[in-house]
This record gives sequence, structure tokens and C-alpha cells, in this order.
Amino acid sequence: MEVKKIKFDKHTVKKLLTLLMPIIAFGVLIAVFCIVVGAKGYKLDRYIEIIFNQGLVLAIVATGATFIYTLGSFDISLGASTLFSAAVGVMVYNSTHSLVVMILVIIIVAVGCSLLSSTLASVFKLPVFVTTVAMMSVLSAISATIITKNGGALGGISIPSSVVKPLDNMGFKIAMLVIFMALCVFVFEFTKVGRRQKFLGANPFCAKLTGISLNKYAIIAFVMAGLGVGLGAFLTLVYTPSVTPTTAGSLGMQILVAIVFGGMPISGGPRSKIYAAVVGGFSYILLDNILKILIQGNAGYGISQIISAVFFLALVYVASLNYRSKNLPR
Amino acid sequence: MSETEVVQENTIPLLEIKNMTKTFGPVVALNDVDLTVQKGDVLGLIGENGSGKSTITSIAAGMQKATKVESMRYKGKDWAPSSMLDALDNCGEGAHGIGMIVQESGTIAGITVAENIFLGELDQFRVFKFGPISRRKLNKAANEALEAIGITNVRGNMPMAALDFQSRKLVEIAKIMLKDPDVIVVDETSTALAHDGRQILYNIINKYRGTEKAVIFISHDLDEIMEVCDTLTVLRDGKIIRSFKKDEFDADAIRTSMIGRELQGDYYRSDFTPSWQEEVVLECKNLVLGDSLKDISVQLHKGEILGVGGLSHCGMHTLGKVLFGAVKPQKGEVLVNGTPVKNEAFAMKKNIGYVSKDRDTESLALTASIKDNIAIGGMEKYAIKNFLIWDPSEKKYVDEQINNLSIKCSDRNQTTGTLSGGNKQKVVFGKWVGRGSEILILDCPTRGVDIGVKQAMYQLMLKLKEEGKAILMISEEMPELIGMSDRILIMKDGEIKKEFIRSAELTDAEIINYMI
Amino acid sequence: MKALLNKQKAKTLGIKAAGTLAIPAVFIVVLLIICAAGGKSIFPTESSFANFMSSAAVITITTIALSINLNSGRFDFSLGSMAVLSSVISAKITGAILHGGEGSAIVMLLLCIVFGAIIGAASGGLYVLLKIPPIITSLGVTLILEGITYTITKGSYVTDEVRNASMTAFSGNWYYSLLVIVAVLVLIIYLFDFTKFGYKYKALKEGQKVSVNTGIKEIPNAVVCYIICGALMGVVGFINASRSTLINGGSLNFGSIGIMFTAFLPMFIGGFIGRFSNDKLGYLLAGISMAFLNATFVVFANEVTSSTQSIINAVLLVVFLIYLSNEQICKDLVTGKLFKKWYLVIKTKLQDRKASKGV
Amino acid sequence: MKKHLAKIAAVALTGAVVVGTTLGLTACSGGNGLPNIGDDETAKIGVLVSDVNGDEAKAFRAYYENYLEKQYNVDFTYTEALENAAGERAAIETFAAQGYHAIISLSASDRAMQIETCEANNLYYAVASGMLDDAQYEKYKGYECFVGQIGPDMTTEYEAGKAMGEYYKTTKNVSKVAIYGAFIPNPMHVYRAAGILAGLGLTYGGQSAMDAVVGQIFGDQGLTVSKISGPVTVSAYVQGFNPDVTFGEIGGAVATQPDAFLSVGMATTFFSSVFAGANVQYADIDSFTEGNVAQMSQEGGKLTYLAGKYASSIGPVFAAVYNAVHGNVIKDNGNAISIGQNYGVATTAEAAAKYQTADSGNNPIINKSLLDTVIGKDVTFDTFKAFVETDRTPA
Repeated sequence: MEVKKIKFDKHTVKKLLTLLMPIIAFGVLIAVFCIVVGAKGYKLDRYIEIIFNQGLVLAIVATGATFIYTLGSFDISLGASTLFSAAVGVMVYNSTHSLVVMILVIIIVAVGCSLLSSTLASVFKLPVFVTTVAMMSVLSAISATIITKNGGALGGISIPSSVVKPLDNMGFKIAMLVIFMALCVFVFEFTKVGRRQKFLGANPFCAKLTGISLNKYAIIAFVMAGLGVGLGAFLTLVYTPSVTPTTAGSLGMQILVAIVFGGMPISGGPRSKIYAAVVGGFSYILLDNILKILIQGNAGYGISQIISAVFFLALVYVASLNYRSKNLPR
Repeated sequence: MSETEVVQENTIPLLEIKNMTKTFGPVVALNDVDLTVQKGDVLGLIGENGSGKSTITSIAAGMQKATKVESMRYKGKDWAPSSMLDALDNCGEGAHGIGMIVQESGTIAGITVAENIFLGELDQFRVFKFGPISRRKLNKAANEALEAIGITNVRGNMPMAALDFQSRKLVEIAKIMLKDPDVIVVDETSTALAHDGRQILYNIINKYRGTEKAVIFISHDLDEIMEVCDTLTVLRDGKIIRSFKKDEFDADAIRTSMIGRELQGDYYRSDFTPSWQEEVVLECKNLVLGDSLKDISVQLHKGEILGVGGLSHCGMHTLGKVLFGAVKPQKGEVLVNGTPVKNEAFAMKKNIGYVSKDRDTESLALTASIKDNIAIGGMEKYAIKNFLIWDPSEKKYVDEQINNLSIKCSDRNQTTGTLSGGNKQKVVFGKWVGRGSEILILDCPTRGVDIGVKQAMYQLMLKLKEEGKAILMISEEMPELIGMSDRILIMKDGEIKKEFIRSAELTDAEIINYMI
Repeated sequence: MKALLNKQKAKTLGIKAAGTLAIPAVFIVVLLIICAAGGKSIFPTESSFANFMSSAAVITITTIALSINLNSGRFDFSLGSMAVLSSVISAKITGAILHGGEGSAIVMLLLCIVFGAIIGAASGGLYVLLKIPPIITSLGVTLILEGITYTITKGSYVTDEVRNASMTAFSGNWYYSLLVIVAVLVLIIYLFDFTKFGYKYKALKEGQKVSVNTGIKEIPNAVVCYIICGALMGVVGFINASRSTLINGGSLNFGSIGIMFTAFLPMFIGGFIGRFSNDKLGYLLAGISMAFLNATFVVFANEVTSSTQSIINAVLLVVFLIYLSNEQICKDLVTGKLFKKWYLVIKTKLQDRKASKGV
Repeated sequence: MKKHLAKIAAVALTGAVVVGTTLGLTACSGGNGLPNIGDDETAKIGVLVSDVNGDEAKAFRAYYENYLEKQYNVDFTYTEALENAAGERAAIETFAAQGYHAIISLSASDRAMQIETCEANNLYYAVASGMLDDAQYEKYKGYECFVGQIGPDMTTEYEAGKAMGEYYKTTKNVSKVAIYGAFIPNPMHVYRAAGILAGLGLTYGGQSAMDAVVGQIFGDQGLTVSKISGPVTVSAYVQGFNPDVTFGEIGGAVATQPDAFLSVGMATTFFSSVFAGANVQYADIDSFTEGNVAQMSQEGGKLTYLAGKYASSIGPVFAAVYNAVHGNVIKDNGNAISIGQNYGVATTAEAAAKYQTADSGNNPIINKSLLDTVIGKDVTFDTFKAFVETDRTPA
């Protein structure tokens, strides 16, 4: 392999900036965060743990979702299916008292929900997004019913905290993240599947004429997303052994924001990045926490949200500098 | 430039461009070019893909802006149109500007013919000043515009999507002609037109010839351009190489100046002996699909180049897709080495390759890199256990194809969309040849490809034939069918009308009789 | 000859009318039958009809607003937040000036339209300025608008400013809502079908590149679309404020996007109807159908929980989409052609097998 | 190459986070006991809330931040609106990282987890509304960090509903009512609704015991009118808030011409103008806010019964936590305190106004001089209990 020198002309700088922007932003956010926490005299080590816990489920579910985004479609029901699988998991644990069965059921249910969306969409040729909108309403409605019917006065259902306590430590969670990331990176970067999915995202017509079945790879993508949801639902229970109708409530939209934040093009295709979800997810959580520390008080919530939205738009703008089209993007 | 300046010096040229430069990022499309168009002239522009012929005219017609230009003057006045509409409309005294019939479709499928024609100038159809726009008035005016150039079967209220390719092109022509432009640019338009359509276009060109107006005619087709044009200018790599007057027209000389060197070796096949092996590798039996295919049976042999020719809508393009398993026929079956073809993936497993006519949407992912496009076809070749991808072996595989086909690119990571037409097609070939396809279905493989690459393609096809591979070449260009095929099937209205066997005596005229 | 022509004309007109009315008619008849079967009237009181009308207005107008940009490939999550913010600002101003006095409703409605349009202009301006995909811009815009709303309201419900006789009169009388629907529909049909803007919009929608090359300026067209969307959502914000007599200023983190999802089903139905006549008319008919569904939910409130309602809505959406994407198959299924096809396929397969066995 | 740069950078940064966190983990694993601060030190208390913009929530907040913070050396920090259990846990851990001493919880997604998290993070913990159920209390009452729960428990909610029902049945002699169930199956609202039925002397599904009725309501996800029977007719039942249907339902309910509309919450916020327009009296369980008082007093206002909390009712829970932070952890026989607090009730505008005015501004019902009686090193459980249970209806 010949080594090429990188020439730092305007073009290259733009390209590099585009590519590295999300990561630079992540680095900057970490630095700012450390400074802010340090300046306030808070415990940084604890704070980092909190951030990790807050971002973990988001990062995992969003990483799984990246496979769907790579195909150029998106799934808005992932938050609802996280809730649903967690709820079913709790019900199963409470009747079987087996952690293993619970984990298996959670994963199966999550993958099942995902498969249902994708087969509905592919068998009946429905637009994926709208199918997932319908899935979202159905799953949240069913979950809410299960939870409130069984939760009674507590308003939620739960498993005994002692069951998951042994797993509620950083080592286990980091291991889960690393294993899942490794699996995703492997599938995405080192197998035929990943290559074909990126190609499908780039040009589905050409992919079809190259013998790549959209349905097959859409189903694989949804299965990967389902695995992420399942693992996410399980880790949600590890973090808090209870499920209420609001569990994972804002996850669905956070995934969308996190993936874009991490530098993933919304149209998918060859520029898709498997690390976008992790980078974006943690960046988003970091930004949120920085703003929470800096701006306090009731009125601050609105201001914080405005600031983080502006930051988000600015970041995406810079990251898109290299892909400007003459016409307005759609 | 001296050749074109024979006209009296006191007449101001219609269009005069001096030292125009246009760059797209690092790519130089036009390099300090001068161009003059005289009144009454039918000027041909010819050159390989990316030579700049479309670029310079599209700047004059307002589609894009020059990066740098010393002067551009139209009828002696400074000329800097902001849009195509502007180029047509704003030339001081009424609408006698520059109109361009563009290469890719310049019409919008989702709206009506009338809306397409009058897009951007709807004010005239208002019921009253600032009032609503009257659809009735609009349609009436559109009908008149169509009739003015001799089109009677297309009406203003028809949805554009309901028209075939040729009619859409004609609507475009009507739209331009409505403005009564003094200069029309015809960019690769005739390839889209059948006989009757071409006649309409030639009538218009002939009306312009020798008047106060002028035509700029851009084409790949040397024969056509030599027939239609009075003068001819050759561009290469963004520069004007030479201009020819009618009496200087000479195919070899023009070709040489287009590619900048004598064509080394053969262009088409040098032999005229048909040859193929006994073994039938791909065949279809009694295919039926709507109006496109009516009981089609074809056999393709090992080591054969089978040409399929006809007009654009004769069904041959559909045939190619059906043979590859991409389109399901209503009746009949496709067999590869005796087993029925189920879908594209199966066809690929059986080593069939398919190059689509529609390169940019069906053969390539333009936003992906060269590597992505080539590698996607050959994973069986380099993936470990047909599943794991190891970067270095993937790169090696891709680099081999790039080298074998001499694809001109900065590196394998270059975005495919930034390549020229010929190099794009090489990438497509790399994808299919690299994976070791035994049977190649090539739909218009040299469409929009310049002569240099064309020659390379033909030689590659020949090499593949010699290796015993089977090629089914679907083409709208007679010379290449005659020049390359062992057998030629001519299709019309979904049926095979005639089969020709390779021979030195075969002529265009003989074949065309069966097409129209 | 002329008679024949008229016959032909009458026939196409008949097809058009049938295609236009088929879905809403069947839908509404089914709902009426369900109500009748349950022994209930769908509009038991005068106020229930007023509720139905305002519901129809909200759904229709939201659907139109959603479709304007979505049909052009511009996904907009910010519709809900536009409605809330414009109504909050207008309510505050109206309250400050008129203190709930006479004419509050009309003043607030006009202000809602004005502020909606301004917000829409800002949103569209941001989009053309940043030139990043509209779905991403809309994510940011939604968060910003929610943030502004929250900051203005301090996260509370806005109630006092929208509780007055004037507003009650608006929501209590069905003809006001009807008037708004008609006005919006006429204006929108005029704008999109009879003006230069509309023609250009359609051209850009169908062929962006060609239109731009022809010299149509897409930036002003897009911004105007956003302005219209904003104004429409302003109207929605007003109607919502008048019928709920409150505005929830506390939505953060995309809490405001729900309204968009309710517009999907009517948008698809409306698009389908649009094939036979005008798509905006389709949105109206679809909006009315959905309002009928809501009215039926009200009638059966004690039997159908809100969970069941959202499941019914989702299933309807999926079923209709399945129909849309597989129209021919569905038609064949109804007419029995499909079985014939299957029968033929199976028969030939069997014959083939027999034949191959024979060999 | 450039592509690799991005990958490497991503891996490096992720690695940094992972390493950082692991270090963090090892650094914080050693506990250093529950806080015990001196008198001159500021007590830092985090308040968990799931609602930040409701009237009651804002009244509570004003009492803590605008009144108590001025009177005592204390610093209250409110969370944003916590959406779910995960949010609650993150908030508690954040307070821990910021060096807070105690948590007062008004957020009810997962109490058990809250206590466990506080225990693990050495923070005192107290519940100010929505108490633990019996099993949970039994489990956690021995936890060191658990100061107690002082506020309305589910039985209180039931009683509040029951009192409302009784009032309309006996005092107002109603024969026909409509019920608004607000956000049933929210447990608080379920218990209130069950209480209303009991107060009206009605059975649900043939049963009248609290647990049986509550269980059925959870199962039905709402009230089913046909299952109600007894001397008073329930002519309509509505729950939820979805503008597309709820106003239709309320309109339909009003059209049944009930003598009163009994609501388990949010009635003034959502429907005051509807009730005013239809001339129907209504009852609500909410808080003594300006809006509610106005509905009781002003012309056209139809609110005839209001049960609610007054802002300073969360004073005692503060006192308990404040004492704990300063070293006096009041225990009930070694267990965490658990004292129910009843709602205040007003049936006239004057009474409601007293609650409101008495509780606003600089002199809340439970003011500094009252609170001082239960703040100090030697306050015992008995004193404290007596203090909480004193009737503080404004004279």
C-alpha cells in the first residue's frame, strides 16, 4: 500500500473538518465538561459515571439503529419497543424468576417487534417511517396497559432490585457496550452484510441489479436494531429495575438527534459511520449536562434546550460543508 | 480560429466568447476557450466526454456560470444570462435569445405538457391583472406551440408522465422554439429521437440555416454531425483543437483531433467471420411481457457476441432485464446452463453480469467511491468464506480492476460521481468483469462514452469472447452492432423481426429496414 | 356525436365523484352503523357537533400544512411547536390588549396567523440558509420553538388569556370552525392551483433540478411554503387554544410533535382522493372522516379506552397504506380475481410437475 | 488515511471515556458515611420533581426557594421534570456528585430505586408526596438514609375522595353526578376515584372495599359506568385529556345534566369554562391556587368543593430532613418516620381564600416560628408526629 501525503489545501481542510467535526465536538464537550465540573468543585469521577449511565442505553440502541439509517430509512418506534420489551421482560421475570429467561425474552421481543415492522414494510411495500409511526403508537399503548394494569398503586412494574444489582456496575456495562459495539463494527465494517447495506443506502436500484435484496438486508438491519433495543431494554432494567409508561419515553427522538449529532448522514449510504451513535449519543448527553450545570432554575430548561438546538444545528452545518449541493437538500 | 473568420468582418458574430474558463473543484472543464458563432451557421461541436462541449454551450445558454471569462457577447452586447429562461428572454429587444435543448431530460414528469412549456412565464395566462391563472388559456397556447413545430399528437393538458421519451423531447423543443430564439443549442438530442422526431428537429435546423440565426449542434455521432453541420469545431480536454469547414470534413481527421492521437490498433473487430461455440449458456423461451416482449426466444452461445438492435422502445432493454432476472416475464422462462433464472442474485451466482443502459441510476452508486462500486460485485472473489471482508484483500481486488481497465482517477476512494462518463462505465465493467462473469448482458455499453474508451471497451469485449465468455450486447447504434456482433437480432414492437449473421457486406441501411 | 361526448364527460365526472367520495362515504357510513348498532347518536348534543367541526378543522388544516412540505420531500417535525408558540404569543398579546374583552377571538386568530407566518419564515429561512436536510433543520427548529414557548410561559399552561366569552363563542359554534375551514381551503386551493407560486411549487416538487435550471427560484418558493405552513399552524394553534381553553407551554424534548402523527392517515387518504379530484379537497374529506372517527370515540368513550383509540388509529393507518401500496392485489382480492390467478398459477405448477415426472 | 484518522480519533476518545469512567469507579467505591454538618454549614437539599409547571408544584417550589431558603441556612435545588426512573436515578447521583446532603422526593416513578440509590450514595432521603406502599415501607424502613415519608399516602387520597363524595351525598343531596377521572390509571387518581364512589355510597362491580374497588379500576383502566350501582346515579364518566375527544366527552357528560361534576384532579385547569358555560357545579382535588380560589369566588365560577394541599404542607418533611442533616435523625422505634398528612378542604370561597392568602407571601401556614418547634437536636419522634398531625385549617 502506498502512503500518500495529506495536502492541507482548502479542499482537504474542508473535507477533514467535515469528517472530524463530530469527533472534535465530542472532544471539546468532554474538555468543557471537565472544566465546568472542576470549576464548580463537583466530583468529576462520579459525574463521568453518571454521564456514562445516561448515555449507555441511548448509545446502544442508536448504534443498532444505525443499520436502519444506513439504508436511508428511519425508525421512530425504537423508544416504544424498548419500553415494550422491558415491560414484557419484567412480567416474564415475575412469573418465572429466572434472569436468563427474562434476558432471552427481552431480546426475542425486541427483535420480534423490529421484525414485525420490517416485514410489514417489506411484504406490503409500505413506507418504513410511517409503519414505524404506527408501531410506536401500538407498542406504547399496549405497554401502558400492561404496566398500569399490573402496577397498581405503584404506577409501575418492577423486578426485585437484588436480581440486577450484581450487574449494576461499570465493568459489566462497559463490557456490554464494548461487546455490542464490536459486534456492530464487525458486521458493519468487516462483513458482506455491512458493505451491502451501505451500498443499498447509496443506490437501491443499482443494488437490486447487483443481486442485493433490499428486503433481506432491511430485515437484517432491523434485526440488528432489535438486538440493540433488546440490550438497551435489559440495561434499562439493570439501571432501574422498574418500568413505568414513561420509561424510555424520549429515547425515540434522542436516537435521531444522537445519530445526526455523531456525523451520520440522514440519507445513509457510503458515508454512514457505525461510531456516530456512540459519539453523538454521549456528546448529546454531555451537552445537556453542561447546560444543566451552567443554567439552573425553572426558566433555564427552555433556554438550555434552545442553546443545545443551536449547537446541534451549527455542528451539522459545519459537518455538511463538504457536501453542499447547488439545490436545496431534501 | 482563422477558419471560421472567413465571413465579412463588418458583420458582428451572433455569439462571441473569449477566453472562457470553467472549473469544477479541481477539474478544469474549460480552459481559456474562444468560440464564435456566425449568423446562418449550423455549427457542430464534437469531442469526447468531458471535452467541454456541453459546458461552454450551457454557459452561453444560462445553465451555469463561467469561472472566468474575458468577454461573452451576444449580438455585439455583453451577455451574462442568469438562467436558461433569462438567456431565452432577455436580449434587449424581445425574446430572441439562446435556447438549449439539453442532453438529460429537461422536462418535469409530474406536471402537464402545457405547464412544462410555459413554466416560468405564467403571467400571460392570468384571467385579469393579478388574477388567477387560466388553465384553459394555458392549454390552448401550449397546443398552438406544439402545432407550430409540427407536433399534433401531443396536447397541452396531457400529463408529461404519460408521454414516451421522444414526445417529451419534442415538448422540450416546442418549449424552446416558442421563444423564437436566434441561437438554438441541440445537445445530444437526436439520439433520443426516432425517425419522425428527428425529422422535426432537422426541419427546424434547416429553417435556421443561412438566415440571421444559428444552430449549435452537439453530438457524439460523427456521421450525423457531418451530415447536419456546415462547420465543425472539435474540443478536447477543455480546449478547442480544430475547426473544420464542410469541405474539410473527414471522419478520420476529426476522430484523430478528438482523441489527440491516431487510434492505435483496431476500433471494432477486424475479422468478419462469425464464430461461437456449440454450448448454449443462456437462453430464453417464449418470453411474454406486455407490449415489450411478445414470444421472444433467444439463445446465447459460449464465445459469442450476440447483438440485439432496434429502436429505443422495441423491447430490447426490457429483454436484457428479463434475462438477468430483474424483471419477471408474464410467460416463458430464462435458462442459464439449463436452470431457470429466479432473480438477480441467482443470475449472479450463475456468473451472469448485467450492465444497464441507465448508468447513473442503475449501474453505479454515484455517491459511493470507486472502491465501493467495484468491490460490491466481487465479494465472492475476495471475501473470506464469502462473508468476512478483509480490507487489504478488498483493496487489492479493486486496484487490480482499476489497473486492468486503466480507470483514470486520483485514487480508489474517489467518488464515482466525479468521474467522466467513460471512466464511470469502466468502473461498471470493472465490477462485472472482475468478478469473472461468464455471461455479460450489456445494455448500450458505450452510451455517452468517448471514442478512446469505446475502443478500449470493444477490445475488451473481443478479449472476453476469445476467453470463451458470452456477450449479449443491446445497442441502439448500428455501427457497433455491425462492427462487433457474431449475430444480430433486430427487434421491433416486442418481436424479433430478423436475424443477421456477421458478414463484411452487412450495412446500416439493410438493418434499419427491419427496425422501422 | 355531441351526446356521446357528453356521455363520456358524464362518465369521467361520475368516476371522479365516485373516487372522491368513496372512502369518506364508506368510512362514515360504517361509523354511523356502529353508532346505530350501539343505539347511540353520533352527535347527541349541539356542542358535540361544534366539537366535531373544530376537530375536523384542526385535522384538515394540519394535514394541509404537513402535506405542503412533505410532498416536496421536506419532512417537518416542527409543525406542533409552531402551533403552540404562535398561539402562546398571540394569547399573551391579545390578553394584554383586550383583557378578554369583545373581539378577543378574532384578534387572537389574526395574530396567530401573523406570528405563525413569522415563525414559518424563520424556520424556512434557517433551512435555506443552512442548506442541511430539512428533517434535521426541523429537529433543531422544534427544540428551539419549544424552548422559546417554555421560556415565555415559564412552562405553565396558558389559561386566563384564552378563557373569555369571545373564545367560548368561537369554539361553541360550529359555523365558526366551518368558516375557518372554508376560508383556508379556498385560499390554499387558490394559492396552489391558480397562482404562479402554485405552478412553480408543483414544478419544483416534481422536478427540482429541471425547474431550477429553467430559472425557477426555489429558495423563495420554499420559504413561502414554510410561511404558509406556519400561518396554517397558527390557525391550528388558535383553534386548539379555543377548544381546549388552554395552551400547554410546558412541552420540551419533542413533546410537541404528536400532532404531526395524527395527520399522516388523513394525508394519505387525501392524497388518494386527490387522484380523482383536488388533493386539498381530499384532505378536507379525510379530515372530516377522522373527525367522525373521533366523534365515534366520544360516543363510545366508556367502551374504548385511549390506548384502544391509538391502536385503532395505528391499525387504520397501516391498513390504508397496505391498500395504497397493493391496490391491484386488493381489488383483485375483492373481485375474486386473485383467487383465479392463484388457481392458475398452482394449476400450471402442478401440470409442470406432472409433465416433468412424465419425462 | 483521512478516514482512518476519524476512526482512530473516535476509538481514542471512546477509550478515554471508558478509562475515565473505570477510574471514576475505583475512586468512588469507598463510602464515607451519611453527612452530618455543623450549624454554620449550608444544608444542600436536592428536590426530585416530575412536574415542574403544575400549580401545586410551583407553590411548593416557591415555599422552599422563596421562603425557607431565606429563613434557614439551606439551599434547595430542583431537578428538571423527571420523566422516568432513569431520570430520577441520574438526578440523585448528580446531586451526590455535587456534594449534596439530602434528597426530598416529589417524583414517584420508582421510590424503591430512589432509596437504594440514596443509600448507596450516602444521601438522606425523604418522601413528600405519593408514599411507598406497605411492602416497600417494610423493606426500607430500616435503611439508614431513609428519613421518612410525610405527606398524603394512598389511603389519604382515598379518604380525600371519600370526603368529597360524602359531602355531595349528604350536604348537597345530589342524586346524579358525573365523574372526571383525570389521569387514571395514575394510582393517585385511581384511589381518589375509588374514594368518591365510597363517599357517594356506591359499589363498583358489586364491591365496596377500597382494595377491591381500586383493583378493579386498575384492571378496567378507568371507571365503567355500568359497574357502578347505589343510591346516587353516575350519569357519565370521562378521563384523560386529548382535545380531539375529551371536550366531546365532557360536553356529552354535561348534557346528562348531573347535579355535580366530581373530579379527581385538574378540573379547573382543563374545564372551568365548560362548567361555567353549562352551569354545572364541580368539585376538584388540587391545590389552593389563585385560579382555584377564583373559580370558587368569582361570578360564573362553579367550583363548590376543593380539597388540596397548601404549599407549606411540605414544611415538616423539610424539618425532618434538616434535622437529619444536622445529626438528629428522628426515628420511630429505629425505623423511618411514616406520617400521613390530610388534605385541606374548602367548600366556600372564603375558606379557600384563607388557605391561599395564609399560604402565600411571607407568612405561610407553617412558618418559621412553627417550624422552629420541630427543628433542633433534641426533637423527638413524638413531638414531631404531634406537630405534623395538628389541624392547621386557617381560622
